[in-house]
Amino acid sequence: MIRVVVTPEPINLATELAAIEANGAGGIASFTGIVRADGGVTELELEHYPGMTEAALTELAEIAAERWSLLGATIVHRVGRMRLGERIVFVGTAAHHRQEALEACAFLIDRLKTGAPFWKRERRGDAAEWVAAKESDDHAAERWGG
Amino acid sequence: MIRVVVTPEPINLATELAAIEANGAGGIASFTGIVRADGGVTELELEHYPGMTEAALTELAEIAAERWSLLGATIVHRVGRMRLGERIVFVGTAAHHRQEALEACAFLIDRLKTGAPFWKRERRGDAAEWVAAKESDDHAAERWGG
Amino acid sequence: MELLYFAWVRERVGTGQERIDPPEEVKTVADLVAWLAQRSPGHAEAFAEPERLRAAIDQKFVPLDAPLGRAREVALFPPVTGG
Amino acid sequence: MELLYFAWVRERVGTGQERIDPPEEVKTVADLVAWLAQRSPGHAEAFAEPERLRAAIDQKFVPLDAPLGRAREVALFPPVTGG
Repeated sequence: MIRVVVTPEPINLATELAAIEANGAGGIASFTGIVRADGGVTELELEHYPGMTEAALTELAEIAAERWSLLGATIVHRVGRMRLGERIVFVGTAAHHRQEALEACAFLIDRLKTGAPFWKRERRGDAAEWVAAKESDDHAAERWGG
Repeated sequence: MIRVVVTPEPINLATELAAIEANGAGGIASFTGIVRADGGVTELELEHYPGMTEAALTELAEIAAERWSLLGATIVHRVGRMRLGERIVFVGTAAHHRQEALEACAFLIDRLKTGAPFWKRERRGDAAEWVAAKESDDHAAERWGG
Repeated sequence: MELLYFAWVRERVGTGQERIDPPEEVKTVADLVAWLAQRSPGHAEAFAEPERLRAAIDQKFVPLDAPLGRAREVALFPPVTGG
Repeated sequence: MELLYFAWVRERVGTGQERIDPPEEVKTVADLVAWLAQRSPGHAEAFAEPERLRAAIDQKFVPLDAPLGRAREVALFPPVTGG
Protein backbone atom coordinates (compact mmCIF):
# COMPACT_ATOMS: atom_id res chain seq x y z
CA MET A 1 0.00 0.00 0.00
CA ILE A 2 1.34 3.37 -1.00
CA ARG A 3 0.97 6.36 1.30
CA VAL A 4 2.16 9.84 0.26
CA VAL A 5 1.64 12.87 2.49
CA VAL A 6 2.84 16.47 2.03
CA THR A 7 1.98 18.47 5.11
CA PRO A 8 2.79 21.63 7.08
CA GLU A 9 2.19 19.67 10.31
CA PRO A 10 4.94 17.92 12.31
CA ILE A 11 5.54 14.33 11.20
CA ASN A 12 4.26 11.78 13.72
CA LEU A 13 6.72 8.90 13.62
CA ALA A 14 4.67 6.48 15.72
CA THR A 15 1.65 6.94 13.44
CA GLU A 16 3.71 6.46 10.28
CA LEU A 17 5.49 3.38 11.55
CA ALA A 18 2.25 1.81 12.70
CA ALA A 19 0.83 2.44 9.20
CA ILE A 20 3.80 0.89 7.43
CA GLU A 21 3.82 -2.09 9.80
CA ALA A 22 0.13 -2.66 9.07
CA ASN A 23 1.15 -4.01 5.65
CA GLY A 24 2.04 -7.33 7.31
CA ALA A 25 5.66 -7.44 6.13
CA GLY A 26 8.61 -9.26 7.71
CA GLY A 27 10.94 -6.28 7.33
CA ILE A 28 10.42 -2.54 7.70
CA ALA A 29 13.12 -0.03 6.77
CA SER A 30 12.83 3.67 7.40
CA PHE A 31 14.73 6.89 6.95
CA THR A 32 14.00 10.15 8.76
CA GLY A 33 15.63 13.45 7.83
CA ILE A 34 15.92 16.05 10.57
CA VAL A 35 16.73 19.79 10.58
CA ARG A 36 20.35 20.23 11.62
CA ALA A 37 22.19 23.31 12.90
CA ASP A 38 24.44 23.21 9.80
CA GLY A 39 26.66 26.28 9.82
CA GLY A 40 24.45 28.19 12.22
CA VAL A 41 21.05 27.35 10.70
CA THR A 42 18.25 28.33 13.06
CA GLU A 43 15.22 27.45 10.95
CA LEU A 44 14.38 25.72 7.68
CA GLU A 45 11.66 26.58 5.20
CA LEU A 46 10.37 24.19 2.56
CA GLU A 47 8.52 25.40 -0.52
CA HIS A 48 6.91 22.95 -2.94
CA TYR A 49 4.77 22.68 -6.06
CA PRO A 50 1.33 21.57 -4.85
CA GLY A 51 -0.14 18.85 -7.01
CA MET A 52 3.07 18.01 -8.81
CA THR A 53 4.79 17.13 -5.53
CA GLU A 54 2.22 14.51 -4.58
CA ALA A 55 2.23 13.09 -8.12
CA ALA A 56 6.04 12.88 -8.26
CA LEU A 57 6.26 11.19 -4.84
CA THR A 58 3.49 8.73 -5.70
CA GLU A 59 5.26 7.81 -8.93
CA LEU A 60 8.54 7.26 -7.05
CA ALA A 61 6.78 5.05 -4.51
CA GLU A 62 5.14 3.04 -7.29
CA ILE A 63 8.48 2.51 -9.04
CA ALA A 64 10.05 1.29 -5.79
CA ALA A 65 7.08 -0.92 -4.94
CA GLU A 66 7.36 -2.72 -8.26
CA ARG A 67 11.16 -2.93 -8.40
CA TRP A 68 11.50 -4.41 -4.88
CA SER A 69 8.13 -6.23 -4.58
CA LEU A 70 7.17 -4.02 -1.63
CA LEU A 71 4.12 -4.66 0.50
CA GLY A 72 4.07 -0.99 1.47
CA ALA A 73 5.83 2.32 0.83
CA THR A 74 5.28 5.56 2.72
CA ILE A 75 6.67 9.00 1.95
CA VAL A 76 5.82 11.89 4.26
CA HIS A 77 7.39 15.27 3.53
CA ARG A 78 6.89 18.34 5.63
CA VAL A 79 6.58 21.80 4.05
CA GLY A 80 6.61 25.32 5.48
CA ARG A 81 8.77 26.41 8.41
CA MET A 82 10.61 23.96 10.64
CA ARG A 83 12.79 24.38 13.70
CA LEU A 84 16.03 22.60 14.55
CA GLY A 85 15.46 18.97 15.49
CA GLU A 86 12.13 18.73 13.66
CA ARG A 87 11.53 16.05 11.04
CA ILE A 88 11.65 17.09 7.39
CA VAL A 89 10.97 13.78 5.72
CA PHE A 90 10.05 10.20 6.56
CA VAL A 91 10.41 7.29 4.16
CA GLY A 92 9.23 3.81 5.15
CA THR A 93 9.25 0.56 3.19
CA ALA A 94 7.75 -2.84 3.98
CA ALA A 95 8.89 -6.06 2.32
CA HIS A 96 9.08 -9.79 2.92
CA HIS A 97 12.88 -9.60 3.20
CA ARG A 98 15.23 -7.07 4.75
CA GLN A 99 17.36 -6.47 1.66
CA GLU A 100 14.37 -5.35 -0.39
CA ALA A 101 13.09 -3.04 2.33
CA LEU A 102 16.52 -1.48 2.92
CA GLU A 103 17.37 -0.98 -0.74
CA ALA A 104 13.98 0.48 -1.61
CA CYS A 105 14.26 2.87 1.33
CA ALA A 106 17.69 4.11 0.14
CA PHE A 107 16.34 4.44 -3.41
CA LEU A 108 13.35 6.51 -2.31
CA ILE A 109 15.31 9.03 -0.27
CA ASP A 110 18.00 9.36 -2.96
CA ARG A 111 15.48 9.87 -5.75
CA LEU A 112 13.23 12.13 -3.70
CA LYS A 113 16.14 14.56 -3.30
CA THR A 114 16.45 15.15 -7.03
CA GLY A 115 13.07 14.07 -8.40
CA ALA A 116 10.42 15.94 -6.42
CA PRO A 117 9.70 19.69 -6.55
CA PHE A 118 10.82 20.93 -3.14
CA TRP A 119 13.03 23.92 -2.41
CA LYS A 120 14.80 24.51 0.89
CA ARG A 121 15.58 27.88 2.41
CA GLU A 122 17.84 28.06 5.42
CA ARG A 123 17.39 30.80 7.99
CA ARG A 124 20.21 32.01 10.15
CA GLY A 125 18.68 34.56 12.48
CA ASP A 126 17.28 37.26 10.15
CA ALA A 127 19.13 36.09 7.03
CA ALA A 128 17.50 33.59 4.64
CA GLU A 129 19.23 31.75 1.84
CA TRP A 130 17.99 29.25 -0.76
CA VAL A 131 19.94 26.01 -0.55
CA ALA A 132 21.93 25.12 -3.67
CA ALA A 133 21.44 21.65 -5.20
CA LYS A 134 24.31 19.26 -4.46
CA GLU A 135 26.16 17.33 -7.13
CA SER A 136 26.54 14.46 -4.65
CA ASP A 137 22.74 14.16 -4.59
CA ASP A 138 22.67 13.85 -8.38
CA HIS A 139 25.22 11.07 -8.20
CA ALA A 140 23.32 9.28 -5.44
CA ALA A 141 20.12 9.43 -7.50
CA GLU A 142 21.86 8.23 -10.65
CA ARG A 143 23.34 5.12 -9.07
CA TRP A 144 19.88 3.52 -9.20
CA GLY A 145 19.80 3.69 -13.02
CA GLY A 146 16.54 4.00 -14.93
CA MET B 1 25.75 6.88 21.71
CA ILE B 2 25.45 3.10 21.66
CA ARG B 3 22.37 1.40 23.04
CA VAL B 4 22.07 -2.39 23.16
CA VAL B 5 19.07 -4.12 24.69
CA VAL B 6 18.18 -7.83 24.82
CA THR B 7 14.74 -8.21 26.31
CA PRO B 8 11.75 -10.55 26.66
CA GLU B 9 9.46 -7.50 26.53
CA PRO B 10 7.79 -6.15 23.34
CA ILE B 11 9.93 -3.58 21.51
CA ASN B 12 8.53 -0.05 21.80
CA LEU B 13 9.29 1.65 18.50
CA ALA B 14 8.34 5.17 19.57
CA THR B 15 10.69 4.94 22.57
CA GLU B 16 13.55 3.58 20.47
CA LEU B 17 13.15 6.17 17.72
CA ALA B 18 13.00 9.00 20.23
CA ALA B 19 16.21 7.69 21.81
CA ILE B 20 18.05 7.44 18.49
CA GLU B 21 16.79 10.90 17.42
CA ALA B 22 18.12 12.35 20.67
CA ASN B 23 21.63 11.98 19.24
CA GLY B 24 21.09 15.21 17.26
CA ALA B 25 21.75 13.70 13.83
CA GLY B 26 20.49 14.88 10.46
CA GLY B 27 19.60 11.38 9.31
CA ILE B 28 18.11 8.37 11.09
CA ALA B 29 17.83 4.97 9.44
CA SER B 30 16.06 2.03 11.00
CA PHE B 31 15.19 -1.57 10.34
CA THR B 32 12.53 -3.57 12.15
CA GLY B 33 12.13 -7.32 11.79
CA ILE B 34 8.68 -8.75 12.42
CA VAL B 35 7.38 -12.30 12.98
CA ARG B 36 5.79 -13.51 9.74
CA ALA B 37 3.36 -16.36 9.08
CA ASP B 38 6.03 -18.09 6.94
CA GLY B 39 4.75 -21.51 5.95
CA GLY B 40 2.15 -21.61 8.68
CA VAL B 41 4.28 -20.29 11.57
CA THR B 42 2.07 -19.42 14.54
CA GLU B 43 4.71 -18.39 17.07
CA LEU B 44 8.43 -17.73 17.24
CA GLU B 45 10.83 -18.46 20.09
CA LEU B 46 14.24 -16.86 20.47
CA GLU B 47 16.96 -18.40 22.62
CA HIS B 48 20.22 -16.56 23.27
CA TYR B 49 23.50 -16.70 25.17
CA PRO B 50 23.13 -14.19 28.00
CA GLY B 51 26.24 -12.09 28.42
CA MET B 52 27.82 -13.03 25.13
CA THR B 53 24.81 -11.68 23.20
CA GLU B 54 25.09 -8.21 24.68
CA ALA B 55 28.87 -8.20 24.20
CA ALA B 56 28.60 -9.30 20.54
CA LEU B 57 25.92 -6.68 19.75
CA THR B 58 27.87 -3.94 21.49
CA GLU B 59 30.98 -4.82 19.51
CA LEU B 60 29.00 -4.76 16.24
CA ALA B 61 27.54 -1.35 17.12
CA GLU B 62 31.01 -0.03 17.95
CA ILE B 63 32.41 -1.26 14.62
CA ALA B 64 29.56 0.43 12.74
CA ALA B 65 29.85 3.64 14.75
CA GLU B 66 33.49 3.96 13.85
CA ARG B 67 33.24 2.88 10.21
CA TRP B 68 30.37 5.28 9.39
CA SER B 69 31.08 8.07 11.92
CA LEU B 70 27.74 7.48 13.60
CA LEU B 71 26.32 9.79 16.24
CA GLY B 72 24.24 6.91 17.57
CA ALA B 73 23.53 3.22 17.08
CA THR B 74 20.77 1.20 18.73
CA ILE B 75 20.20 -2.56 18.62
CA VAL B 76 17.20 -4.00 20.44
CA HIS B 77 16.60 -7.73 20.14
CA ARG B 78 13.68 -9.52 21.67
CA VAL B 79 14.07 -13.01 23.18
CA GLY B 80 11.58 -15.60 24.38
CA ARG B 81 8.22 -16.25 22.75
CA MET B 82 6.70 -13.91 20.16
CA ARG B 83 3.42 -13.96 18.28
CA LEU B 84 2.82 -13.16 14.61
CA GLY B 85 3.20 -9.45 13.87
CA GLU B 86 5.39 -8.79 16.91
CA ARG B 87 8.80 -7.14 16.52
CA ILE B 88 11.87 -9.39 16.78
CA VAL B 89 14.59 -6.83 16.27
CA PHE B 90 15.08 -3.08 15.89
CA VAL B 91 18.24 -1.49 14.52
CA GLY B 92 18.59 2.29 14.43
CA THR B 93 21.48 4.46 13.27
CA ALA B 94 22.03 8.21 13.50
CA ALA B 95 24.48 10.11 11.30
CA HIS B 96 25.08 13.52 9.81
CA HIS B 97 24.32 12.22 6.31
CA ARG B 98 21.73 9.76 5.03
CA GLN B 99 24.18 7.48 3.21
CA GLU B 100 26.10 6.74 6.39
CA ALA B 101 22.97 6.07 8.41
CA LEU B 102 21.49 3.78 5.74
CA GLU B 103 24.65 1.79 5.11
CA ALA B 104 25.40 1.33 8.79
CA CYS B 105 21.84 0.13 9.38
CA ALA B 106 22.11 -2.47 6.59
CA PHE B 107 25.51 -3.56 7.95
CA LEU B 108 24.18 -4.02 11.47
CA ILE B 109 21.20 -6.16 10.53
CA ASP B 110 23.30 -8.26 8.12
CA ARG B 111 26.04 -8.87 10.68
CA LEU B 112 23.66 -9.40 13.57
CA LYS B 113 22.14 -12.36 11.69
CA THR B 114 25.42 -14.28 11.61
CA GLY B 115 27.46 -12.69 14.39
CA ALA B 116 25.33 -12.79 17.53
CA PRO B 117 24.33 -15.89 19.52
CA PHE B 118 20.58 -16.14 18.89
CA TRP B 119 18.64 -19.24 17.88
CA LYS B 120 15.15 -19.19 16.44
CA ARG B 121 12.53 -21.87 16.88
CA GLU B 122 9.37 -21.72 14.82
CA ARG B 123 6.13 -23.08 16.23
CA ARG B 124 3.34 -24.32 14.00
CA GLY B 125 0.54 -25.22 16.33
CA ASP B 126 2.00 -27.94 18.59
CA ALA B 127 5.09 -28.61 16.44
CA ALA B 128 8.34 -26.74 17.10
CA GLU B 129 11.36 -26.65 14.81
CA TRP B 130 14.75 -25.00 15.09
CA VAL B 131 15.39 -22.68 12.14
CA ALA B 132 18.38 -23.63 9.97
CA ALA B 133 20.99 -20.98 9.23
CA LYS B 134 20.73 -19.54 5.70
CA GLU B 135 23.63 -19.40 3.28
CA SER B 136 22.18 -16.15 1.91
CA ASP B 137 22.68 -14.61 5.36
CA ASP B 138 26.35 -15.63 5.33
CA HIS B 139 26.79 -13.95 1.95
CA ALA B 140 25.00 -10.81 3.10
CA ALA B 141 27.27 -10.60 6.15
CA GLU B 142 30.40 -11.22 4.10
CA ARG B 143 29.76 -8.41 1.61
CA TRP B 144 30.82 -5.92 4.29
CA GLY B 145 34.35 -7.36 4.43
CA GLY B 146 36.44 -7.20 7.59
CA MET C 1 -0.75 29.58 -20.57
CA GLU C 2 -0.43 29.45 -16.80
CA LEU C 3 3.09 30.15 -15.50
CA LEU C 4 4.26 29.13 -12.04
CA TYR C 5 7.47 30.28 -10.35
CA PHE C 6 9.11 28.78 -7.28
CA ALA C 7 11.88 29.63 -4.80
CA TRP C 8 14.20 32.45 -5.89
CA VAL C 9 12.62 32.57 -9.35
CA ARG C 10 9.31 33.50 -7.71
CA GLU C 11 11.02 36.07 -5.50
CA ARG C 12 12.83 37.78 -8.37
CA VAL C 13 9.83 37.86 -10.68
CA GLY C 14 7.77 39.20 -7.78
CA THR C 15 4.88 36.74 -8.16
CA GLY C 16 4.37 33.00 -8.03
CA GLN C 17 1.86 32.80 -10.83
CA GLU C 18 0.87 34.67 -14.00
CA ARG C 19 -1.18 34.01 -17.08
CA ILE C 20 0.57 34.82 -20.36
CA ASP C 21 0.02 34.39 -24.06
CA PRO C 22 3.43 34.07 -25.74
CA PRO C 23 3.83 34.81 -29.47
CA GLU C 24 4.02 31.96 -31.98
CA GLU C 25 7.82 32.04 -32.33
CA VAL C 26 8.15 30.92 -28.66
CA LYS C 27 8.32 27.18 -29.30
CA THR C 28 10.43 25.69 -26.47
CA VAL C 29 10.86 26.27 -22.75
CA ALA C 30 14.18 28.01 -23.53
CA ASP C 31 12.38 30.35 -25.98
CA LEU C 32 9.84 31.09 -23.26
CA VAL C 33 12.58 31.91 -20.73
CA ALA C 34 14.26 34.31 -23.19
CA TRP C 35 10.94 35.95 -23.99
CA LEU C 36 9.93 36.27 -20.32
CA ALA C 37 13.27 37.95 -19.49
CA GLN C 38 12.05 41.01 -21.42
CA ARG C 39 8.83 41.52 -19.44
CA SER C 40 10.20 43.42 -16.42
CA PRO C 41 13.43 44.10 -14.49
CA GLY C 42 12.31 41.35 -12.07
CA HIS C 43 11.81 38.87 -14.90
CA ALA C 44 15.16 39.93 -16.38
CA GLU C 45 16.88 39.13 -13.08
CA ALA C 46 15.07 35.81 -12.64
CA PHE C 47 15.79 34.58 -16.17
CA ALA C 48 19.27 36.01 -16.78
CA GLU C 49 20.99 32.62 -16.45
CA PRO C 50 18.84 29.93 -18.07
CA GLU C 51 21.40 27.23 -17.15
CA ARG C 52 20.42 27.78 -13.50
CA LEU C 53 16.77 27.01 -14.25
CA ARG C 54 14.71 23.84 -14.37
CA ALA C 55 11.22 23.42 -15.78
CA ALA C 56 8.05 21.37 -15.69
CA ILE C 57 5.27 21.24 -18.27
CA ASP C 58 1.87 20.20 -16.95
CA GLN C 59 3.57 18.97 -13.76
CA LYS C 60 6.23 16.78 -15.45
CA PHE C 61 9.93 17.70 -15.35
CA VAL C 62 11.24 18.57 -18.84
CA PRO C 63 14.60 19.76 -20.19
CA LEU C 64 14.82 23.40 -21.27
CA ASP C 65 14.84 22.49 -24.96
CA ALA C 66 11.47 20.72 -24.62
CA PRO C 67 8.75 21.99 -26.99
CA LEU C 68 5.88 23.79 -25.27
CA GLY C 69 3.34 22.00 -27.46
CA ARG C 70 -0.14 22.38 -25.94
CA ALA C 71 1.21 23.15 -22.47
CA ARG C 72 -1.43 24.53 -20.12
CA GLU C 73 0.87 24.96 -17.09
CA VAL C 74 4.58 25.73 -17.27
CA ALA C 75 6.66 25.99 -14.09
CA LEU C 76 10.13 27.54 -13.85
CA PHE C 77 12.32 27.08 -10.80
CA PRO C 78 15.85 26.37 -9.52
CA PRO C 79 17.13 22.78 -9.17
CA VAL C 80 15.12 21.00 -6.48
CA THR C 81 16.49 20.54 -2.93
CA GLY C 82 14.01 18.44 -0.97
CA GLY C 83 14.51 15.59 1.45
CA MET D 1 35.50 -26.04 32.82
CA GLU D 2 31.96 -24.68 32.46
CA LEU D 3 30.09 -26.04 29.43
CA LEU D 4 27.04 -24.30 27.93
CA TYR D 5 24.70 -25.78 25.32
CA PHE D 6 22.10 -23.93 23.26
CA ALA D 7 19.16 -24.73 20.98
CA TRP D 8 18.98 -28.35 19.79
CA VAL D 9 22.38 -29.14 21.30
CA ARG D 10 20.92 -28.26 24.72
CA GLU D 11 17.81 -30.31 24.02
CA ARG D 12 19.70 -33.41 22.91
CA VAL D 13 22.21 -33.32 25.77
CA GLY D 14 19.31 -32.78 28.17
CA THR D 15 20.83 -29.83 30.02
CA GLY D 16 21.99 -26.32 29.18
CA GLN D 17 24.99 -26.33 31.48
CA GLU D 18 27.44 -28.72 33.05
CA ARG D 19 30.81 -28.55 34.76
CA ILE D 20 33.40 -30.98 33.40
CA ASP D 21 37.08 -31.69 33.79
CA PRO D 22 38.37 -33.14 30.49
CA PRO D 23 41.58 -35.22 30.38
CA GLU D 24 44.84 -33.67 29.22
CA GLU D 25 44.67 -35.11 25.69
CA VAL D 26 41.58 -32.96 24.99
CA LYS D 27 43.37 -29.96 23.51
CA THR D 28 40.95 -28.38 21.00
CA VAL D 29 37.21 -27.73 20.79
CA ALA D 30 36.97 -30.62 18.30
CA ASP D 31 38.72 -32.92 20.81
CA LEU D 32 36.23 -31.79 23.44
CA VAL D 33 33.26 -32.52 21.16
CA ALA D 34 34.58 -36.05 20.43
CA TRP D 35 35.19 -36.67 24.13
CA LEU D 36 31.77 -35.32 25.17
CA ALA D 37 30.05 -37.61 22.64
CA GLN D 38 30.98 -40.57 24.86
CA ARG D 39 29.34 -39.23 28.01
CA SER D 40 25.73 -40.33 27.42
CA PRO D 41 23.32 -41.29 24.63
CA GLY D 42 22.07 -37.67 24.66
CA HIS D 43 25.61 -36.34 24.29
CA ALA D 44 26.23 -38.87 21.52
CA GLU D 45 23.21 -37.59 19.62
CA ALA D 46 24.09 -33.92 20.14
CA PHE D 47 27.72 -34.32 19.07
CA ALA D 48 27.39 -36.93 16.30
CA GLU D 49 27.97 -34.42 13.49
CA PRO D 50 30.65 -31.94 14.56
CA GLU D 51 30.37 -30.09 11.22
CA ARG D 52 26.89 -28.94 12.31
CA LEU D 53 28.28 -27.33 15.49
CA ARG D 54 29.67 -23.92 16.29
CA ALA D 55 31.56 -22.88 19.42
CA ALA D 56 32.54 -20.01 21.66
CA ILE D 57 35.34 -19.87 24.22
CA ASP D 58 34.83 -17.41 27.04
CA GLN D 59 32.05 -15.77 25.01
CA LYS D 60 34.00 -15.30 21.76
CA PHE D 61 33.19 -17.29 18.62
CA VAL D 62 36.02 -19.71 17.70
CA PRO D 63 36.50 -22.34 14.98
CA LEU D 64 36.27 -25.99 16.07
CA ASP D 65 40.04 -26.45 15.73
CA ALA D 66 40.71 -23.68 18.27
CA PRO D 67 42.85 -24.74 21.26
CA LEU D 68 41.00 -24.78 24.57
CA GLY D 69 43.95 -23.13 26.33
CA ARG D 70 42.83 -21.76 29.69
CA ALA D 71 39.14 -21.68 28.73
CA ARG D 72 36.80 -21.20 31.67
CA GLU D 73 33.55 -21.28 29.67
CA VAL D 74 33.01 -23.25 26.45
CA ALA D 75 29.70 -23.05 24.59
CA LEU D 76 28.54 -25.47 21.88
CA PHE D 77 25.56 -24.71 19.66
CA PRO D 78 24.16 -24.81 16.10
CA PRO D 79 24.86 -21.95 13.65
CA VAL D 80 23.16 -18.78 14.90
CA THR D 81 19.83 -17.59 13.45
CA GLY D 82 19.00 -14.26 15.03
CA GLY D 83 17.59 -11.06 13.58
